[in-house]
Amino acid sequence: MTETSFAQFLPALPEIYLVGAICALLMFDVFFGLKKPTRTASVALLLLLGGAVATLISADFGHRQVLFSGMYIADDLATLLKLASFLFVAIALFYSGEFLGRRKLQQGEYYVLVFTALLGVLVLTSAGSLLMVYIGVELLSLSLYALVAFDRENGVAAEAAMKYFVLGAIASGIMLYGMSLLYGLSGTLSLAGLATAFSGPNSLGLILGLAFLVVAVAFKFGAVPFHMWVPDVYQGAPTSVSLLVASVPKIASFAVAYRLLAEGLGEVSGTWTQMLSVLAVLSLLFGNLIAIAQTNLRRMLAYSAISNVGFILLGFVTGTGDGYEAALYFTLVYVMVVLGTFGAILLASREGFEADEIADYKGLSSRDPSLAFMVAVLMFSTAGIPPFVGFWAKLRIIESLVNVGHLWLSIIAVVMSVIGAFYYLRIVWVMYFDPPGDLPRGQPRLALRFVLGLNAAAALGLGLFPDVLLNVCQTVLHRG
Amino acid sequence: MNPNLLLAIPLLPLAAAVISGLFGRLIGRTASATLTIAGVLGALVLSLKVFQQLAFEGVPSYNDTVYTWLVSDGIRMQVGFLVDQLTVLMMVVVTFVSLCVHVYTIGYMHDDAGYQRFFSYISLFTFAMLMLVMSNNFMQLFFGWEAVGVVSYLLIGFWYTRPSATFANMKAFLVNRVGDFGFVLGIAGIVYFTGSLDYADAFAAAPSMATKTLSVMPGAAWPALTVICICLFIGAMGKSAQMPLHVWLPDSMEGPTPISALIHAATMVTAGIFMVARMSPLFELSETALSTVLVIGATTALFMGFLGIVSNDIKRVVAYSTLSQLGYMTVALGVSGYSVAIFHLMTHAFFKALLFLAAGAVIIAMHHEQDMRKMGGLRHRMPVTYWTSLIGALALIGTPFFSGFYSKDALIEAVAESHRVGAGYAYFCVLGGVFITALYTFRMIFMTFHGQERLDHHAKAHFHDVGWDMKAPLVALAIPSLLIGFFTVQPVLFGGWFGDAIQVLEHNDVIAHIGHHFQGPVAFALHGPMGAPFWLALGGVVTAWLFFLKNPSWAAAWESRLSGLHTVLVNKYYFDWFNENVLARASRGLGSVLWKAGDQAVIDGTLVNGSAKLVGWLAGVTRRVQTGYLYSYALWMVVGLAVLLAWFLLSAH
Amino acid sequence: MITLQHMMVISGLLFALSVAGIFINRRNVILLLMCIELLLLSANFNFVAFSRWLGNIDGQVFVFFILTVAAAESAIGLAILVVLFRKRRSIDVEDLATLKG
Amino acid sequence: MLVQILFYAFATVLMGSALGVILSRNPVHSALYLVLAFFTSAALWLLIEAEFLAIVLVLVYVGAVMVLFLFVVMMLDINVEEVRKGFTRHAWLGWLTVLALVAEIVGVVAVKQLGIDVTKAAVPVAADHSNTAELGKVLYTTYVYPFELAAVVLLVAIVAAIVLTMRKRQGLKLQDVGAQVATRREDRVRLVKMQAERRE
Amino acid sequence: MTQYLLSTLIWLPIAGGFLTLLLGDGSRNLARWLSLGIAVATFAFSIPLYLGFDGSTAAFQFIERTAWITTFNADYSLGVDGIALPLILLTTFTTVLIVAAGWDVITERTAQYLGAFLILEGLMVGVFAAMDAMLFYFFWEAMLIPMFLIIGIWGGPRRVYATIKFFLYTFLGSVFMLIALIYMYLKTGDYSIAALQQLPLTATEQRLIFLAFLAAFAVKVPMFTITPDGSRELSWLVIALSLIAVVYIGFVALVQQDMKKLIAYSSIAHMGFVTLGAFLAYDIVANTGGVQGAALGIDGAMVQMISHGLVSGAMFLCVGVMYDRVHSRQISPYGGVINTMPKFGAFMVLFSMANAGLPATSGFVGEFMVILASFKANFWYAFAAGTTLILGAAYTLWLVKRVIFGPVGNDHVAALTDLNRREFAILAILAVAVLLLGLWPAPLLDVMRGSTHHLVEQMLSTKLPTP
Repeated sequence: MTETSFAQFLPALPEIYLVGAICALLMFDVFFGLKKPTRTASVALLLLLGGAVATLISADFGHRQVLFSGMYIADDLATLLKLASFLFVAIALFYSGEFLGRRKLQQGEYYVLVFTALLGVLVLTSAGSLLMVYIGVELLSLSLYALVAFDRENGVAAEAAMKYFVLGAIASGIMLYGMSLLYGLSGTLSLAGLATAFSGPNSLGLILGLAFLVVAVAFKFGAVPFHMWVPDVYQGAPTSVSLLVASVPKIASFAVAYRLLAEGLGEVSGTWTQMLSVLAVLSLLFGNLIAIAQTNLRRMLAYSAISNVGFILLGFVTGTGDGYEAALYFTLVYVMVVLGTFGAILLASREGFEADEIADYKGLSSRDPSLAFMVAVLMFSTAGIPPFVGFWAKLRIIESLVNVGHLWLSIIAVVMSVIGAFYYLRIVWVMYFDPPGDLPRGQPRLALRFVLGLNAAAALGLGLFPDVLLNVCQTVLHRG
Repeated sequence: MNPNLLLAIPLLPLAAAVISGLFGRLIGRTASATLTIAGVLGALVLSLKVFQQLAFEGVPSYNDTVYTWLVSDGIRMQVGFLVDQLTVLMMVVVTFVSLCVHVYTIGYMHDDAGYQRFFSYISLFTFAMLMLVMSNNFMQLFFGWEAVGVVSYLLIGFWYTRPSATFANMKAFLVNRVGDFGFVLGIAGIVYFTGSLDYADAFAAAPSMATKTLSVMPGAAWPALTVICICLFIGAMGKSAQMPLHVWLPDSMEGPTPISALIHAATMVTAGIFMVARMSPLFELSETALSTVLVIGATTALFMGFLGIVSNDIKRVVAYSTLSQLGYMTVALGVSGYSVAIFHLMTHAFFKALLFLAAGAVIIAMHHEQDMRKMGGLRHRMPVTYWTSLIGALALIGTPFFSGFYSKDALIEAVAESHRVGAGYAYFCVLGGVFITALYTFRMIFMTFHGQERLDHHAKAHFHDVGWDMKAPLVALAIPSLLIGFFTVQPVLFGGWFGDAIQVLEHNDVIAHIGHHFQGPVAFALHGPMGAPFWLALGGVVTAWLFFLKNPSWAAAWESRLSGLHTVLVNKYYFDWFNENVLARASRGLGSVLWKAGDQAVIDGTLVNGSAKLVGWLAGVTRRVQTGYLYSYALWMVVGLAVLLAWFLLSAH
Repeated sequence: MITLQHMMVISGLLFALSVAGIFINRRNVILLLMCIELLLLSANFNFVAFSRWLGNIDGQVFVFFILTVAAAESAIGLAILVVLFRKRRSIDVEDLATLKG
Repeated sequence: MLVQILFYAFATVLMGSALGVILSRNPVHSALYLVLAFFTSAALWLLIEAEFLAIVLVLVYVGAVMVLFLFVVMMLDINVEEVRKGFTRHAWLGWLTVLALVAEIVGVVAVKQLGIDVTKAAVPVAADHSNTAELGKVLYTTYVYPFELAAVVLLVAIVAAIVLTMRKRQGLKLQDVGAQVATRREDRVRLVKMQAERRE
Repeated sequence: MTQYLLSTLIWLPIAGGFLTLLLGDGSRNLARWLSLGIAVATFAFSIPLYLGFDGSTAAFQFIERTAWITTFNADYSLGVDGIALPLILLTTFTTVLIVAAGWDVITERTAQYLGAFLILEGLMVGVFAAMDAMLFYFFWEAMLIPMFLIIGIWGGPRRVYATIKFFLYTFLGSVFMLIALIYMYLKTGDYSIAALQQLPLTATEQRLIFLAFLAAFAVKVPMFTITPDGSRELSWLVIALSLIAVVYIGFVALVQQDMKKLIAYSSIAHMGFVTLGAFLAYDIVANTGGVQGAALGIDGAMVQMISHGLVSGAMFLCVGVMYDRVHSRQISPYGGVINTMPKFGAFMVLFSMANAGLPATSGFVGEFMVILASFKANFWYAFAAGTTLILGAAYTLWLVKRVIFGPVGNDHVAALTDLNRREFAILAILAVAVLLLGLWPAPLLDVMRGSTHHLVEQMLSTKLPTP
């Protein structure tokens, strides 16, 4: 046994910090939070910002470090994803504060579970072994199951949680089965080991294992036909939880896909890219189609998420660094925009008015012009219309597809995104073209409005100057 | 020749028109009238000056650009003047008749609220017509061509509250547009072969074009020049109201009478004749085109005359007469008798304007009554009008020594001389036309001015003769109607006046042929009674006297006896019926069908809405896959897994 | 001699039976939770078998973790089930379908 | 030979009990079948010399998890009669899928193209080899990081289970430990100063 | 100043538009004056563009270039040639009129309306000025947003339906163009249009890219010179579509009962001339192997496009003037409008004549040139195109007859008031523009000459690898 010093674990600081933060938050809640839950909320936000700082402190830009016998990888990608996760979770919690207070959900445990979910995300971003992937996924999923069911007075939420749980557990089982096969074939759990284990033509066992793993990854993303949980959870969970489920886990899914498929199984990408292409096309097709028929905004956003996942998967389908970069860019952009969208729902909602039916947005432009404007910006961005950032995200994916000769996939993608534009437009249409009726007027909530404004402004700013984020993604994945 | 002077000729009326049009209300009625008359008078004086220069001072003809409109692809589109003998003749005629009409208008439109507007329009028209005749290129020709069309549109619809007027002006414009359609194709053809819009280039290239072909249809190569000339002539048919594009002219009588005189008798309708004469270097090289011109002209000349016999509207009778006379001119063009066509155009301009203005005077005197059956015996009440009308009528029917005699007789002789395909038919038509012309003309004179007064109480009570402001133009026009033929037949027709302006191939030159027998105007007139036309005309007059003055009951009897024929004539050979009920209705029907079937059903319904509906339907169906039941969710997952496995395991081999 | 084949067939059958249990049952949610345990068991079988046949302890460690996590998972699953039952008075799978479409 | 007989015996019972789990109409029976399945699995693992996990399986699963299951089943007071009713309408599709899945997994194993040799016996172990010790060694060295995280997973389970199921019932008398600990003497005991009484 | 002239023309109205949006309807008059000021200022800034332009060369002028997206090698590069310049001028000019036309007509959400139009103006200038394909597409797609809102909020009946249709089908069309652009980018590594024009492409590639561009109905006809061989080969398709647009739409317009629809259809027919003229050029080049007549078609198309902007705009405004008073766009409630609105009637007749392609109005110039050019390609092209003389006159004049002329139709018409000063001014400006372009088109043609010439040469070139 060599001497161990704390400095040796510095690259793992974000996780270590977060575990400490979880304990601290639990304690703080017990001693100071029970009477005034808003305090816990504020402390949680501070802790998240501290986490971002910790990530920056621990980061060693441009270098890849491996810890804990290869189980932990610290590289630029991990740093970026961790920073983004801290930031996005902080924004998500900020958006949900008022909502949670109103629904009497602002308990310390809520924040603890959010933190453990975040810990799962962090673990995944740095996962260097199949085991870490599994534990990360479970940390994240278990926390989310509990969060979805968190509002005990809400039977629909419990139903959503139950479905999520059962399906998630099946997916876990499938994933484990696949992992066991890979382990059996390679004799190693480490992703780095896997990367060197396979060569030559794929054995049937490998195909078997890959298929199981791809299904598991697809489930985490919510790709068709493993998407069934997505709409139910988005619709059933408390809005603040839907916000959470819709946003940061996408980063985790990207991390899983990248670490597991791109890094670990990059040598056999020929097989899993084909599998993913099928799932991507199905996701684009069904996601966009079914979204059209929705009347519930959250459910619509769920199907929209499914279709967007199709785009992310298309990035992976290329099997090239260029495509992964595109997928990373798309994921970050998508999460940012979707945060804003749910934030807008939270801003529009109030006591007895959930604002999650599309009809609740009728005439919003006259009831609350600034909110309507922000929602319109976010919708156009998601639809992929310039000058908003969503356009570049889609463009980047299509470019990477065309680059490897997948012309048909790119055509399917763009045609489906045109169909998809319809339901985003419908939101704008409802807000701008329909009369407001006697729906309530907007409430000030200036802080929330301000942050939401920043969120929308980011969608525009990054659209006008896409180079900023594009370069970050490029640097992180060491291309060019 | 001074280009500025030439430029002033069209611009004076234009300036007057613009001022009285835009600021008419500001400067008042008198000022507007004075201004426009001054403008036209100026144009007339300057035209006469140019005439003098050309005719007596031996100044060479002018052909140059004054303004480059645009240059594209090496093609210059410009405003330029070609002033030669042909042009200057037209300029003088146009400005003179226009001046008479302007003066006449003072009285005629005295009570009308649109007084200034009217002056503006007719001045504008003068400008457009001058641009047309003075042009040295097709662009400007087309510009003038369309401009006279649009002013005519405005003038026919001058009384815009009358539904009949607004219908007539639309009809006039559309029918003219049909002609323009051919015309523009012809111009495009010229540009195709010469790469230029200038007359000079086109004429220079004519012999080479005559040898080229256009593959209009696969396998069929048509002589290029014939196609071009026929296209151009279609334009002329529209403007000069040749069958079957004549339908607009009778209806255009909805406009105020001065306009009928100016536009629909003396100037605009002659644009087609002028154009073909101007294009003589092209037409000369295409026998087919000329034969087409000949046949269409002959048909118009005869059959439009018939219609004059059954019409009871004084203006319409004159209008049909115009149609018929335009047919004569076209016939002349068709036999390569361009100069005689122009000559007839000139004489006709005077006496037809006279007849129209006289008719207008009668109408005003009768308080806007145009039905001849309610007139009669007016010669005592308005003697000046009667006598001038009589001069016009005699000129029209070709009474020796009257202007019409010289042009018409020369024309008929030219037809007789021609050996072109269709010339025989044409000769028959023009001879028949002489009788018919005399018949309807004197029917009109007799019904209007002779016999018993058939005025009702109201008309009688309010009847008043027109003032000298209207009589003076009548007199002014009567003089040339009487004399111009006598004095000009020699120089214009046989004296080589036109020089290079009109080019005729030697073997086609029928005029030169007649010219050999020409021994001066007196001899020519005295020779008149020797020929068939004189007796036919006389017969026409006598018949008219018998049927419409002496025994009006005969007319009624014949009318019932030939009721079938009469019905056809009254319905104007059913051209209008055909146009309105077949062409227009078919177009609208086609439009409806295309709109409903094409736009609404196929494009909107099937392609646009259909695809949207399909997507909506698919969305509705596919969402049912999400049943809400946990076991089906799980099943789908496992099915997905199993299918994926099966696919890849099987394809691994 | 017990071969790897033997163990893998067992795990494969267990896997299939457990997923079958999930979607042929339309009544009882708790049964689904039990099937999930079976599903995990099948994966465990694979890990243990591979670990032994490869002579590599990692697979058994993995199983150890699976067992831990699975325990936690059942706890949460049952907790959700309790919440659901309190709200709905039923754990019928068929009653669990207000969210759909 | 004995090993083989034992293997087939346990394997048969395992399959039977698995079938019992999914087909049994009474959840309590299902749970008990599941217990049996775990027991036989443990036995099979013992046969291939994975002793520690076999024990853990029994201890953790049978001892803890399955008891939890039984608790919940009984606590929820499910109407067993109602639960009895059969399968889903599209069960045939389910069975078909399962058959396909079996064919695929077992097929790959059967055609021996898994990618590794499946016909060999397990790696033999030395007589003094301790499966438990071996596991213990790596668990606290190589696997310390996941081990710590596993603790967090359990924390999540605790927090989640408590927050989801704990209800404050009306009228329930609860011990407030915090309040108890924070109690000072002054709160409980009131020292009363009294005038001493004279005893006569 | 001239260095950033194009950027000013793009961003000034966009910034102004956002400012107007921010003002909101609270201070409606301020918003009006502000937007008018911005529009006038933008127009004023576009004048030096014209004055400083050298029409004799095909080179792009007023070039600005900054690196924009290094990942895509896309630049923020702007410049105008003789084809973009007139379109930019048209845009800045008409925006002033549009702002003025909406002055007291748009009473609901005035600020949003004006803001949307200003933003649209900036984006359109961007579309015309972009020299980088990605930048072009960026502006091109972004235009959809203000257009969507404008149609959806202030459009006619069934506007929502219309605007969604409009948006989705335009979007669908343009994404194919996007893929084509990406495809070519990946071969050149550069999004600059000039670079794309140098790219060698096989016949199949050219065909597909041509069709992709076609789907977008790219306003930038010069973009088609990227695929000269494919364009020559497939130009018949566009020509056929254009001629169908001219003839078919002519008939359809004839039976419209809604004035706005009628004008919209006539507008399609006129745009048919634009595409006809532009693609004739390819046909001529392909058939004759020479350039004689090709430039004529392109020039004609350009003039027609400008004229169409003015004339159709004026016609729509005229309908708007009547709509504001009677609140109907149907033809039937009108009749004899000229009795009560003589000034308006005069304008309407003038614009109708321009719409029917009367000489001396702008409507004539382009039509005439295109017909002349089409004869070069094929007699029947000219024949079909020429029918517009009849059909165009028929539907336009029939409209005028039913709406403007005749006796006073009903009480509504009797109660009409003539143009107010603002309306008069707008229509008068348009009338002057229409007449000016009709009588003096040379300046426009002079500006374009160099670029047209260059364009035709591009059409002549081939990109096929020599066998």
